Amino acid sequence: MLREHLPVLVIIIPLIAAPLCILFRGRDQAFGIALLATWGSFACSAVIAAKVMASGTLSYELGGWPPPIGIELRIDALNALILLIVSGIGSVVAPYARNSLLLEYVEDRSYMFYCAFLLCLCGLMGVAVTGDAFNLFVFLEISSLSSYVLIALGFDRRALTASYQYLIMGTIGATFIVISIGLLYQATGTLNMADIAQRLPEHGYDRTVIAAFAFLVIGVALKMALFPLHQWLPNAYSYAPSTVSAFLAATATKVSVYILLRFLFTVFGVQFSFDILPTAVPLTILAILAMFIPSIVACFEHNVKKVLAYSSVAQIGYMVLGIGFVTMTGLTAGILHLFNHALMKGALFLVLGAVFYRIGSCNIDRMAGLARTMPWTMAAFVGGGLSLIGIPMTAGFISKWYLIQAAIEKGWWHIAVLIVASSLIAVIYIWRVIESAYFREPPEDLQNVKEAPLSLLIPAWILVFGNVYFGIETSLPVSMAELAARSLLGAN
Amino acid sequence: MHHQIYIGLAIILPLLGTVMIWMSGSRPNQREVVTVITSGLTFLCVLQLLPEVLAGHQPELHVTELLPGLEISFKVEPLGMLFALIASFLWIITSFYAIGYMRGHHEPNQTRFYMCFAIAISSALAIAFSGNMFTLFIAYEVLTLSTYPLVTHSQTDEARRAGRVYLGILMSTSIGLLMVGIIWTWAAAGTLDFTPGGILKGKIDDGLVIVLLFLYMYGIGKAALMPIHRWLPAAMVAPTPVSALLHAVAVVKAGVFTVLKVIIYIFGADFLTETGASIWLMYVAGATVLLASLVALTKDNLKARLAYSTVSQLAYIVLAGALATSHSLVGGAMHIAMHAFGKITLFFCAGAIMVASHKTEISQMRGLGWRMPFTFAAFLIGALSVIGLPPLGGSWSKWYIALGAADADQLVFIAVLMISSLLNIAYLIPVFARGFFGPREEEEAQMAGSHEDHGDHGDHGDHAGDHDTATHDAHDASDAGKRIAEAPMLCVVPLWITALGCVALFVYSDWLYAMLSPIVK
Amino acid sequence: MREYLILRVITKLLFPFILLFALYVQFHGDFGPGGGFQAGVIFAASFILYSMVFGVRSAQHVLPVGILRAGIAGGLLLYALVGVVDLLLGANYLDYSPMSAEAKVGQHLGIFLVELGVGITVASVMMTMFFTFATWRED
Amino acid sequence: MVDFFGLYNYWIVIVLAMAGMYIVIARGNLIKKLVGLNVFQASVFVLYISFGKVSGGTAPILLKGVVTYSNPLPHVLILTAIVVGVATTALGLALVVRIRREYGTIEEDDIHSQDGHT
Repeated sequence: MLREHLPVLVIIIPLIAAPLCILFRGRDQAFGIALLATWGSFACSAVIAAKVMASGTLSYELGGWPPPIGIELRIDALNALILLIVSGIGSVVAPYARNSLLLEYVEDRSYMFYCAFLLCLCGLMGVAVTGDAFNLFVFLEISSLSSYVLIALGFDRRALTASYQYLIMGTIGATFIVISIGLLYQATGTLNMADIAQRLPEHGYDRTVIAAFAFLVIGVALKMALFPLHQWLPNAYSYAPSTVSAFLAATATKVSVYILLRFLFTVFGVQFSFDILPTAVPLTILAILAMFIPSIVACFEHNVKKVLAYSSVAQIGYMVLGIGFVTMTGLTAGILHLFNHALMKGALFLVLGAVFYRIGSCNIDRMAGLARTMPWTMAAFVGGGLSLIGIPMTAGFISKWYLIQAAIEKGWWHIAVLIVASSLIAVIYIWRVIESAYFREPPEDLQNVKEAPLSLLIPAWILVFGNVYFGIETSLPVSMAELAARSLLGAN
Repeated sequence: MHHQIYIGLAIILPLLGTVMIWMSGSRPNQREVVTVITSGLTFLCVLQLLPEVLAGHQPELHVTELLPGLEISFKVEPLGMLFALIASFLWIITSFYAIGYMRGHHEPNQTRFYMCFAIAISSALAIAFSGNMFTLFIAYEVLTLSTYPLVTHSQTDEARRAGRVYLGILMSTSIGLLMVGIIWTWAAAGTLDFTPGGILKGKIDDGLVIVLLFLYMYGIGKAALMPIHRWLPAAMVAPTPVSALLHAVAVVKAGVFTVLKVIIYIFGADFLTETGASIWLMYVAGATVLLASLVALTKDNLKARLAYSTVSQLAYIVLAGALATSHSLVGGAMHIAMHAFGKITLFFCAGAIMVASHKTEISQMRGLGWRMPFTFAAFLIGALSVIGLPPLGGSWSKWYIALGAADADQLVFIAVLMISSLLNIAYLIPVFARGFFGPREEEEAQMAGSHEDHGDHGDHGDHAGDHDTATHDAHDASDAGKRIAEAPMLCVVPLWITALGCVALFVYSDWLYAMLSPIVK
Repeated sequence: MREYLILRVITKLLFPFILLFALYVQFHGDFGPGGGFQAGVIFAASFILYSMVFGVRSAQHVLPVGILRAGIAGGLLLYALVGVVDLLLGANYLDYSPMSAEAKVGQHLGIFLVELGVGITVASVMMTMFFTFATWRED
Repeated sequence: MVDFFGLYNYWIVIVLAMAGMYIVIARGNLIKKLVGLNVFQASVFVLYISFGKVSGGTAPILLKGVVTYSNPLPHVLILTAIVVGVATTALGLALVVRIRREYGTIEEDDIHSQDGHT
């Protein structure tokens, strides 16, 4: 009976669980609720994905009001994939959080952490399911606000300034998005995204629409940390607790990329976005800069978390590059990388959480010789790192393969070479860590570090396993990404 | 059907061995027994495939399909069979040698050493058997990664620096050039399967063939074409068994093996000669042959000299591939085998000398031959084989490559081959000569004892730092007197086996030729 | 502020009326201007005014942190659960029609409950925010 | 000219938005930044309400004899946006309070110089 309500269930499960965490304040109760909620919404997402793949787009009328009057939840292959990513990472991170230092740090208020976590999850999932432009903004802000809170939980006082900076930048981005949605509403008189898409060509592409487009792209670029609007991200991810970094790095920017995809391709339409306006050129240039400059910065960082944070900015570049090709293969590559990057960055940040748990630092010099004392942890790091570099048989390879293929299809040789060159930079910054952990002597005081507890290792290894599994058995993400790309390109 | 099992077993057995080695990490004897047994079983598996290949069959094994048209599959053809036989056979020998060497040298982290060694062999076999370029590429990367811990084995700063060069060059060329080439090939031809006659003919502009060939040849960094050869001398910081098996056989041969595979099965020899795209490669390879030999002359460190010799010998095979005539290709393939046996012997000798007398510089080896006659005799055999003198294996492969050059009307390369043989003599024979014909140890001890005398020892002068060690060793030597002080049996026996292998390869080369000839049909 | 007699008296006088107005805005929201957001803020304003004049401590006597926290969660939960009830009744999420025999009455009931939830949450959040900032100690 | 001033509310929006952005960028004081952010958001509220207005329409409440109503939807939307804005401001202020406790200052330059030295 509940099957047809699945689109709404994925968001109301965390939405209901969040206040429940506050009502049942015990640490264990809150943990149990969060666990059930994340796993529940993951199960829903899986069923939704199966349904979408089998029978096409799902539509759900909230409150029984048909669109465009009511809010419509609309799930196609792209949405389903984003749902899978967000809820999947959430399900892995929720049990991880229980034993991480984070909860010891917030002590008896751990239920607050779970509440913010669930709200963030709810917001991100909401963005992914809604078919209404303004509703999308509201969900985006729910997730952003709760992520500011989560980041500010970091142990370092710099987490506070990082969170503040993120708040300012994120709010400006969100406000730009609202302006854009307002202008679109002014132009078309509707907020339903499918409806806007239908009415825009009739309305004509006047200055209002162009302004809306500009505001939207800038706003989303801020939210997804597209170079050079990425300044908030490195600090935010490196000073946030590892649990939070893992969750946000794997999901938050992905959802923003989804918004970009949805608006560029579905709402504004391929013709307007890429034929009438020359969007692809600046996007491609920024993407390439993003692939290089943050990567190079990452090579000189000593805090491994910061290395990964800069690497995240670089990886956003890959996704945007895929989008900038505006071809079937390019979009597939971008969407695939969305999925694969969530897996690898999630895994790496979880590993760093385990490292921090034992040695209280993520400094590359403090991690020297760690492979001897924490072999499983560092093996997981190697697994995630190889995927990040794009070694064959890992998920990262598949997305790079598609990306390069897309470049070659377009005949952009230089870009194919650049993609490869930038993954070589990834080799450098990942290898610095591996070399330190495997081929150096540990510092005096860290000779007798114990292996991280299983409760931290298992979630990290699940994601590492995911990296390998989806590097070999690629049919699920590839077919979903292809379906999504086709519907994005065919929607105009 | 059961041949597929042997393909899988040959690749998986070393990996299982890795796990077993890891589990028996705290019991050295058990660990080494496991290594030896695994290597033996692996060789048997490879051997099981030989009759099939000789009968003209090509057993295949399909594992999984990553993306449509992009699968992991294995196919045994003569070239791969040869490479697999060499790698797995020499692994047995090297295992014994490594036990003697590592124990004699009291190396730390031996478990990691044996584990990585087994993984490296597994990936070398996977390279040998790979049925398409994609599978080969994966195995190629695994080989790079698994040998890195072996290069940095000593964990000193120097080793780490060398490891960085090693990994940097191999990874950046393979990801930066080879992968682009592979993807391009895939985009153009729609397949990556190794197909006799090539897959690119008619699929790609003639003018672009040069670019693609460039991507492949410099993408395969393991072939050590100049100027990307730097990793090979850098890798010499590794323990000698590693240099012997991996950096004279498995890794570098994987490189040139890939070169041959690409030329024969991706481009197609005819296609290359038609378009003339490989002419630049001939000149680059020829230049590498000569330049590397010249550099080898200047090296006083024995392993460094051998490394540059390897660079030069690898370029022979690349040259053979670039000539792309049927004689040269068979000659190139044979050279894989010939050089493998010759060079591993030389490295074994270098290691034996190091274990027995702690000497690494050629200038210190004066008169050492009297103390280690077996080692030095084997060294001579290996050296002559590398130089290419009958009755040793190396002569045949050079002969065929020269024939190939004649076929292709590129007579200048016959000259290159001859000059390089002379250079080989110039840098290899003095090592042997110094061992026997230099002054005896007592004299050396006296000479070393008086410091001012070092200047006239020729190439000794530029190693100022060696004076003290030389003095020290010389005193040890005078204590030991004239007695024979060979390396452990486990070191000496393997190097004689490989030295005899050089002779055997001369005698049985017609068999080798018969096995390899299908690749050019 | 103990000495400002006029403020104290006026505050006491105004207090019930503000509350009443808040309730009016709350429950008349489905006919005229108003609704949970506005009502919640007005409701909270009355307590904020009270605590500004009489001190946060005395305001917190009436509304301790625990109650406010329960209010935040409870309001949201009320809102969400109304939707779940609709689901269980076989309609779409937040489709109130089946909540009563007659669709129109059902719609009324649903919006009433949802707005109540919103009002409780907003009021609690506003007061919590004020109390938190007002009682923040530098330490 | 009439067109120019006839759209005065949009000019107000632009001025507010620019002023707000300028404050956010130019001021180093964390509280002032938040104030700037609020001004910036306020401009959006005005924008929404502006285009909700239908000329000649009254407030969107059902009354006998009135045909033209202003569009109520932007009002509802902007109410939500205001709530989001309030939440953002509250969170921002809470962060500032904690930053002051940790650093003893709310000036951006001082905070940077402190982090630079620690």
